[in-house]
Amino acid sequence: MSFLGRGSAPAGGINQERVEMATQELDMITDIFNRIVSSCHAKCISTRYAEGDLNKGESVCIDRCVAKFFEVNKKVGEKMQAVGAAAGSAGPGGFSL
Amino acid sequence: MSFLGRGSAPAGGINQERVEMATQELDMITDIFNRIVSSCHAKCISTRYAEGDLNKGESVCIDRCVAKFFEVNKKVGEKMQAVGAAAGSAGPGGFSL
Amino acid sequence: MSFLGRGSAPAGGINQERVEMATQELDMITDIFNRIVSSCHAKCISTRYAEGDLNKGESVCIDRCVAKFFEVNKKVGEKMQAVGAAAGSAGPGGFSL
Amino acid sequence: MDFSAMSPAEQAHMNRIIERKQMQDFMRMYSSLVERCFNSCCNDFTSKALSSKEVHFYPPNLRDRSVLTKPIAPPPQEQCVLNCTDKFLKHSERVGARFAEHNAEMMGANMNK
Amino acid sequence: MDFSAMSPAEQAHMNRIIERKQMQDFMRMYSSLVERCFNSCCNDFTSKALSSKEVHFYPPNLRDRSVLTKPIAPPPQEQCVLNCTDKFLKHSERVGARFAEHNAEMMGANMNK
Amino acid sequence: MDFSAMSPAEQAHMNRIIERKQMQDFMRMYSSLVERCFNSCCNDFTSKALSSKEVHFYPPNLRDRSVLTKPIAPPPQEQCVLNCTDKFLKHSERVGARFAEHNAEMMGANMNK
Repeated sequence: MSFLGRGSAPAGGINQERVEMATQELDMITDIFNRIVSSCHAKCISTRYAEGDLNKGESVCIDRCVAKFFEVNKKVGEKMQAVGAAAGSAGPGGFSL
Repeated sequence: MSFLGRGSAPAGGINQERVEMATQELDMITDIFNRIVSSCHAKCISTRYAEGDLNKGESVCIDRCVAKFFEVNKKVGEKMQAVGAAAGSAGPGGFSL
Repeated sequence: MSFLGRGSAPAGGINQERVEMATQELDMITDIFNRIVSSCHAKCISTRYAEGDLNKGESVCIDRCVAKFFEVNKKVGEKMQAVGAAAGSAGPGGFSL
Repeated sequence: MDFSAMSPAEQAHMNRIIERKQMQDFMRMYSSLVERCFNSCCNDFTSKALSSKEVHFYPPNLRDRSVLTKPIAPPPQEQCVLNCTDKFLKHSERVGARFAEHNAEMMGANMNK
Repeated sequence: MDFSAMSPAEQAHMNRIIERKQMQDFMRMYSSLVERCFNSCCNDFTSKALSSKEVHFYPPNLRDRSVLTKPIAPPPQEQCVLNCTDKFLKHSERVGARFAEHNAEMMGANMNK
Repeated sequence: MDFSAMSPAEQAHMNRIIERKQMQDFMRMYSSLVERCFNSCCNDFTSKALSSKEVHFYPPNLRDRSVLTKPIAPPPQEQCVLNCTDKFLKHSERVGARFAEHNAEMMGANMNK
């Protein structure tokens, strides 16, 4: 998941491309995190809200849920690399100048 | 859907407004595309995932679904123009300086 | 909800930080507004769409729904201040340089 | 929102930002509206013709001659989309009005502290 | 994330970006939390008073004198919102902890390749 | 989209913007795909082992010797994720093809006005 680490930065200035890539990686991680929070909330947390603490079942469920999400993330990534699904092929297309 | 084409660009420089409009049009198209993908997935694709290929029924459904979405898009656009629904009227308001 | 009003602006120039805060406040308000529109639509508007006007029941429901959303907004805000939930604690973490 | 503490240059800058955001918000609202009405009104993708429902709409009883004088109503699916759009705009407007009131109230409460 | 390959200037710049993003994320989290608890806890918009449920909350059995000494509990809808908020924050924190562990593990695995 | 009215400098600038957006869109598509397949395929978090379903997958009838020559299929949950990914990509591609057709048609219709 790391896009960094190619070439070293100039001593003083800012390599715009490098910063952009790091920002995109940050966005990606945040996006994934938010989706895990939301999915695992839907799967694990009872919406009766009889109390404010996580009970034992909910806590165990969250742990498994996060682990499983990472597994699925890995599987999907591998599958997509195998298919060679390029970014362009899945987009609306027609954006060439 | 085209916001471009008013006035010609200066030979060398960048007309910031023109670029901004093209970017917004791009965002709009991408947004619509993503909504079609998501809506037609919900309407056409069985979530049993017994196989990885689209079957005949799913393929036909997708074609109709996309066509229908464009129709609805057109209808909503016409209706909104008829109503004269301005951007401001639907917003939270109170943003005047 | 106001982040403004600390220090006065320089006569001519632009205080970048001040503008950024106002923009974030604007984003926040827009985000909340859109969520109210969506939640209250789900709770109050029948999706049969037999007519284009809001009927009496729907109108009353919308008014109560918006009022209730503001109440919940206030309660959640107070609770979060009480818990002292910092921004960082709920994020994916690991972003330190 | 209160921008009165801002310098004129800042206010002008904010105005441009607000304008751009309103355009974006409008577009997002528009496409979400299309999606919403599509999802509520269009459900049948198994029939042969795209608008098969339209056929059932034209009056089945030809003895009822009054239909000849009435303007022909749009097919139900289309009518659903029109009503959905109409209703959403009115809903959105009403929420906007209530929102502004509550927001003003809240601001007033903050001022008095 | 690993920013060690960056120059000090770049790191400083990234820090500003991260700060701004955290503010944005916090706000988005906040409004999504309000929406979530609103949707889970508030369902009755047909009754006359906004908090009609509150009435039923005060103990129906007046022979039970212990209620007089207990602190008065908030109405159920309000309690639901408080619990929902509380639970979401704890949920979010737990997910964050697990996320960090798995992420670190994944980074380690990538390093060893 | 038609960028022909733009100057070369503007076109170059747009190209950079488009490139960045495509990267962002790809990432959003990727994480939404993971979320989608996770939600469709993973439902059982109450069992002890994470992949308890795997056990049932290996053929229960050992008299059926053909299983020894067949490649061992992945466990059902994993297969579900693979099929889900596969299907989504094909779905997305097909929508993209239809979208481009309808879009071109719409553009043509606008031109003729």
